[in-house]
Amino acid sequence: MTPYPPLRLHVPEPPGRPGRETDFSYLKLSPAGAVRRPPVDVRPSGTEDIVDQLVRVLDDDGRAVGPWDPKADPQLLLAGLRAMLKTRFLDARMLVAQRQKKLSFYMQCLGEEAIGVGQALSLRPDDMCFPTYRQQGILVARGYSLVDMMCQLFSNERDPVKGRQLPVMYTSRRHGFFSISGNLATQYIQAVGWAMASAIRGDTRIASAWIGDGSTAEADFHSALTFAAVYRAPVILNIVNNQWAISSFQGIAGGEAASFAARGVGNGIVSLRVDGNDFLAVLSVSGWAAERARRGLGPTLVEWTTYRAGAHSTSDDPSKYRPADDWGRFPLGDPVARLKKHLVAIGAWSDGEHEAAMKAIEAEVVAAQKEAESHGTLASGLVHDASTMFDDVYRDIPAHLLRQRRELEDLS
Amino acid sequence: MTPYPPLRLHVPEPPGRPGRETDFSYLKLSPAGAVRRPPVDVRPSGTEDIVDQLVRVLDDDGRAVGPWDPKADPQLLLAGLRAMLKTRFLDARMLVAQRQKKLSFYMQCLGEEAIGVGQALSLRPDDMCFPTYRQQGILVARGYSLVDMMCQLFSNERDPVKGRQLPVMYTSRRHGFFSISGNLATQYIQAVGWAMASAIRGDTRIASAWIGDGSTAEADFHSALTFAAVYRAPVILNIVNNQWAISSFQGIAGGEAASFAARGVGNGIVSLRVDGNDFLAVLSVSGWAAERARRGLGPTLVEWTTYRAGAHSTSDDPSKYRPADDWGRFPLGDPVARLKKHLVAIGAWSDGEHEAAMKAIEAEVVAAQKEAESHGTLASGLVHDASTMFDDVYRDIPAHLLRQRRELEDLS
Amino acid sequence: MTSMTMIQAIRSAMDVKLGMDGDVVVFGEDVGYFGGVFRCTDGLQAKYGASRVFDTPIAEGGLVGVAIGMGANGLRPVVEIQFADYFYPAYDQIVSEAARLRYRSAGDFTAPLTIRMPCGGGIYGGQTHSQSPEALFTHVCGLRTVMPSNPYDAKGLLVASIECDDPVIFLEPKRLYNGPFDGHHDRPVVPWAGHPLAEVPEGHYSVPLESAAVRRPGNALTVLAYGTMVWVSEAAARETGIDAEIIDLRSLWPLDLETIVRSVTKTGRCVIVHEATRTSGFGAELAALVQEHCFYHLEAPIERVAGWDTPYPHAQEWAYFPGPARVGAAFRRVTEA
Amino acid sequence: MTSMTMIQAIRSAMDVKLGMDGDVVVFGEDVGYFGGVFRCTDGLQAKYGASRVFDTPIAEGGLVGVAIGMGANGLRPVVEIQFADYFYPAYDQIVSEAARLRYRSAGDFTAPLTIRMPCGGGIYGGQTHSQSPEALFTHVCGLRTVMPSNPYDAKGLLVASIECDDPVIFLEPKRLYNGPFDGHHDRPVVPWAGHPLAEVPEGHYSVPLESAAVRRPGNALTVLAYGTMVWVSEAAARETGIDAEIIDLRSLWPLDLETIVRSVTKTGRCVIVHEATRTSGFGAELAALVQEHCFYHLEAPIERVAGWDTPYPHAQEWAYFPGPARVGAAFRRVTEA
Ligand SMILES: Cc1ncc(C[n+]2csc(CCOP(=O)(O)OP(=O)(O)O)c2C)c(N)n1
Ligand SMILES: Cc1ncc(C[n+]2csc(CCOP(=O)(O)OP(=O)(O)O)c2C)c(N)n1
Ligand SMILES: [Mg+2]
Ligand SMILES: [Mg+2]
Repeated sequence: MTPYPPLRLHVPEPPGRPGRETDFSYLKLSPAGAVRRPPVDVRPSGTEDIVDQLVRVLDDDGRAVGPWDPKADPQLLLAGLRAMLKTRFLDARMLVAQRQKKLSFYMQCLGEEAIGVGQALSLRPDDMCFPTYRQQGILVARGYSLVDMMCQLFSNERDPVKGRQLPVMYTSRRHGFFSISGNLATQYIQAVGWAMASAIRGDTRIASAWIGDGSTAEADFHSALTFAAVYRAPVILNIVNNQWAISSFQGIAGGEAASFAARGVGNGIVSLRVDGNDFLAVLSVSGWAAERARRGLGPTLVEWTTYRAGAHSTSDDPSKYRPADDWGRFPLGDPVARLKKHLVAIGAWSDGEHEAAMKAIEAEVVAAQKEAESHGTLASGLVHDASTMFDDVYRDIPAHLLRQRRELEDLS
Repeated sequence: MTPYPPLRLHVPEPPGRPGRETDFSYLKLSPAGAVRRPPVDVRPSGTEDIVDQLVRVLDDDGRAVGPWDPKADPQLLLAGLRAMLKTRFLDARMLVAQRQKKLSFYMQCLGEEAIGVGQALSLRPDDMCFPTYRQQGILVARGYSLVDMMCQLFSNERDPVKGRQLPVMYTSRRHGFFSISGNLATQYIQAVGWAMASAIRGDTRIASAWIGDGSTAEADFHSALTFAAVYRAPVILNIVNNQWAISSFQGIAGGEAASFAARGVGNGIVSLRVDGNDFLAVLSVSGWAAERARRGLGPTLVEWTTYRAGAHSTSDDPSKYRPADDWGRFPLGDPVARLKKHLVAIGAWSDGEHEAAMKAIEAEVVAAQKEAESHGTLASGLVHDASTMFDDVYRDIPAHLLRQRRELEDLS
Repeated sequence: MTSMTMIQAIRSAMDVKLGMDGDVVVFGEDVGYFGGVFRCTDGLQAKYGASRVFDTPIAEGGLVGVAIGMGANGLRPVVEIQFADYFYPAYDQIVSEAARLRYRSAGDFTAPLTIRMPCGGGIYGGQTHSQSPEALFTHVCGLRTVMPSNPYDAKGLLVASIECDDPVIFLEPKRLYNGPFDGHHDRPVVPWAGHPLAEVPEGHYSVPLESAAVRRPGNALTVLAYGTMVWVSEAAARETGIDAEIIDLRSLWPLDLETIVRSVTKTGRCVIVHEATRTSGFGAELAALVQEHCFYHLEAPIERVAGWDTPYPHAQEWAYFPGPARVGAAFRRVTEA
Repeated sequence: MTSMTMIQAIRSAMDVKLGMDGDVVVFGEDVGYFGGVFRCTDGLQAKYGASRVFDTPIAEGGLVGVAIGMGANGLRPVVEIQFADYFYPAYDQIVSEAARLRYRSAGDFTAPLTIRMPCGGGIYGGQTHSQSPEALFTHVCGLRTVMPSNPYDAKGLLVASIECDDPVIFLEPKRLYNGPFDGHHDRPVVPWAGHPLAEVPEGHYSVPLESAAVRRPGNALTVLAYGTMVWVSEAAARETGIDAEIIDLRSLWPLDLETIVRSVTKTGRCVIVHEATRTSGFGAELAALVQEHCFYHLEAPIERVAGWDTPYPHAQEWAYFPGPARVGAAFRRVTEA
């Protein structure tokens, strides 16, 4: 027999580590405007040839170019810019508040704001989003009260989820924002089920599903793709590829040999890879995917290329596993700066207006925080009464939980 | 807003039902010899363009044509033919024995024999197979004792798994045949782990993983593709697409919008779709995939197109959900007849020799059955002693199981 | 009133609910066109159409996951796991999602789904077609776990489960599908036809959750059982002549503790019978509760008769199955103690 | 001897085994380059290379699945589930495969793997970073379930688990990682340094599985506890002045029943303490066993102090956590009964 050399295990390594600058050439980029725009009724296999390209609209000069230009109303773009800024201010303030122990934990979406905000603005208000913990932009864009958000974060006595969940695990049915789970990926298949229910009931509402690059390795990702393809569910399957999953580079999730968008094509789902830091591309592709879903043309999978600019959470220290200045060198830049540049370039915005908007938004966030804190923080101990702990396990409290509640009450 | 019509749920329907002949045009066929043969070190994306074609070697006249012709030694082909025949006789006899209640249950692989047998003959004897319940051909091809197989089937006192498993749930480490689980798909990811271990230890043995079309929807299929791609595991990922999963057509598993082979490409795995009833194609593609694995070039996924000619199991009645004569109309024919035709065409075999071989094999199977039955059958009650039930739960029997064993013994 | 097998009763429950409530949908592996490997959904797709009754991919996690999403969108899904032995891939969706959704969203979202699964042994199914995983659900707060022992209860409890706003795990002892099996596997099969508990109304009715039934009143000891073991316990009482009070729990959790306490307080003795493996089985919880609530009335240790702590073996099925002999021996020990 | 935290002790166990046995491999989410979110594998990849210590995709089912395949190919994998709350996607591989492989193949194949997972609350982790799922493992025959309460045991038990040929679930009470937490969350944090049980040999040693430890001898009642609850029980004994005999089970299943029975036979009273939800928790099995084996010695009902039957709430963490006050109250009830 032929002598074969011993086998060896391949373990993917990121293209940068502390002390070794990231080589971002692994990110296959396409020039703005270069990727064709298929018709909305494209067949499942019809995006096979473009799935590894990168849909982009904004060029380096902030101009919107090519077939994916959404030709959006500048007012809509300004709404997007404001929502992104508000999200960013919220994140910044809450990071500080966490350090002050007013909340136990926080997760920011710095650098990824365009994606949640842009998609929210492309959907109808009653379409249902099944987000992860990094889509606070959806809530902000849909006008959810900042005070309510912060009450959740502070786990205080006005926390809409009664202190039961970690900070950032929002829920708001009224804002089409599904209750966030601490377990990764579970909501991805639920979104497909929600969308199937729309189809079963003859409704016109669609669902938007969210997952991170790292979490695509979970089982529910596969279930979601399978069920969405089989039943042609009216759902947008978003993958936010921010290059990292805590300390693990996207190669560990399987991003080395094929793009995540390619997973969709492999399951017979129309799929695109898109510049997630390009607000116009987000609007455009989200709108296209929503139209497909609403016309009964089935699911669309979108891999949004972006970068997790901050730490994974307040419990994380990314300088342990990647170069400190990585975001600054990320080729797709900052989504806020890029949209601002575009708005200025088309004459819809100016540095002065931007400055003023920042100030106004900051003041709004500060005011909201003040109000929220007046209802307590985890540190202050002003939280929902312990006896509420026994509510909502079931619709009605069963006998054994009444007994346990009594036991707790007797104790104090 | 645009008025959208109500959404509707798409539920895939098979192209044939009882009383309505199957339209097999959904099976995309390629002519024999038409698909190119990439070099073994093809890059992960290098089979994208051919993944929906069908690799075939044998043409309608039984000639081997095209780049995938394995140019196999006729002796090897004859060994394959004999193993297929033996498998078929075994199945036929055991179906009858099941009806006689000598075994509780049986699953045949009628129509799919070429795949297990062909792959087994392409591997080294110490490569490890992680089969499903329809790869008995591997054991037969590797020379596992028919008597031992039948003792397992009869759950008798010589059953190598001590009566603990349903019939057909064989195991033989010595024959590179992993213990079959009743839970679908679980072994697929284990095969990848086994292969990773080979790479970690610097071994040269590879793994062969098996799954049915229906079971690809399970989580473990996704895990297997992810881990195999990420660590470039030396494994062959076989999907046996026999068009049915009990009563569910392969469209219900997601075979409508994309081939199962396409799943591999979507995960960055070199993938092919192959005529599984063409023994020469099986040999050739299996050998190619094994060579890739052993050279450290990573995993290969192969979708074998075939047809489940019989019932799912002895508990099933397919006339309830598909046309009764479906197999007769299946365009890829009978693997045994096709290989025989080829052997006759190349002058390596004759009708007379075939007849004689059939007789000899039948006699061998009958003799084995006689011997196996002499060790008992489930019906005869000659099974492993009940007290052995407590062995092998742990390496050593812990105190609580000793107590339980005593309790059982005291009872009788 | 018609005589129904348990399969027919279960089908009838879904039929009634599909007919009454446009939000009820039924799906699972092979449940659509074919009507399920145990035929529990036979004819329902033809009657209600493929968008209300349909086949799914073989992905237990996936089908429970979509059911949760559907529940959040106003439907009331009834899903089938083909065998209880195959629910494990769905465990994360069941525990982390279905059971927690109402709580973690403080009622903002709920998932009223019913998960049916055939369970239990006695059909030569081997270790992957015989399991009784109820304890893996009773430990999970937010879930309801139900197991009927006869056609009347099966229909009534299934209707109640579908109507319940909490997620319900509905376990169907498959050995009872076609008759009230009492563990005497070597005797002729007894069909449901003619049995009073097989007299099932065709229309709508329900059996309340959290209510146990005293199947056989008695004074010598209390037997806590459910599913097939109710019939085995009755056989054991008959054969030992011991005047057992047999309680069919029906709802495992939340539990009708009152009925249990009342009985044990009276008899002072208790045997718990289940087919699941013994250690950390639901019998452990029952034993713990009984000794907590009836300590001063107990005259003998509570005994558990259960499946051995091994996988369910195929060829040794009847040495594994807790049949009337084993149950009867426990009756004797406990009454003689 | 060095003073080690529980994290260091756990790391040291893996270090020793990786060094001694070329078949040992360590992997999981973030365990490679970064060294684990709790730093338990910090430095091991640098020392042993990326093919022995590596990061995996976020797929708990996948990583346990590959571990089983590796085990079948002669390796001895030690895998980390990042939080015990996330083992559910791996449950099928754990139950249907790891636990059953030896049995179903009659010893032809085995999977000697160790699955480490941080468990328990007390760190404001909310409902998905606080769970104690031990009962979901103790019900599964074929598995061993272990939970240490201090650095010395953590290392010794982890070494024993890695060397064990059965699959072992190794639960690490994360609130003990950095100090012997006794439930007084409002008092200053106590570090491990200086504690006798933090004196840990640097080299190889093991603590036998299936052996409990009597942490505090006493005569008034027997306390069965494990993990963090051992420290809480000691605080309760101190604060109530009740002469409790506290048994640290260490191995939950298979169990050192002898030590338990000896103690309860002596004291006649028993309190079981765990952090997991009460219903069908492991305490139920302990209560059932104790009353089975010590019935005639019991002078009071066995009590269970446990997590309430709700998800672990974030803001009400300390009302949920079974702290010294609740445990002490049970001591009083049981000794006064
Ligand atoms: C089932 C499960 N496994 C592990 C975790 C722990 N965990 C939380 S976030 C995270 C990384 C997720 O990465 P990615 O999906 O890329 O999302 P990102 O944080 O980058 O937005 C991990 C491993 C979890 N929450 N749930
Ligand atoms: C986890 C799990 N779910 C369901 C089943 C029941 N079941 C046994 S075989 C089968 C169909 C499998 O179809 P496929 O994978 O196409 O294999 P084939 O039988 O066609 O060879 C099903 C649903 C099972 N054994 N395990
Ligand atoms: Mg990420
Ligand atoms: Mg099939």
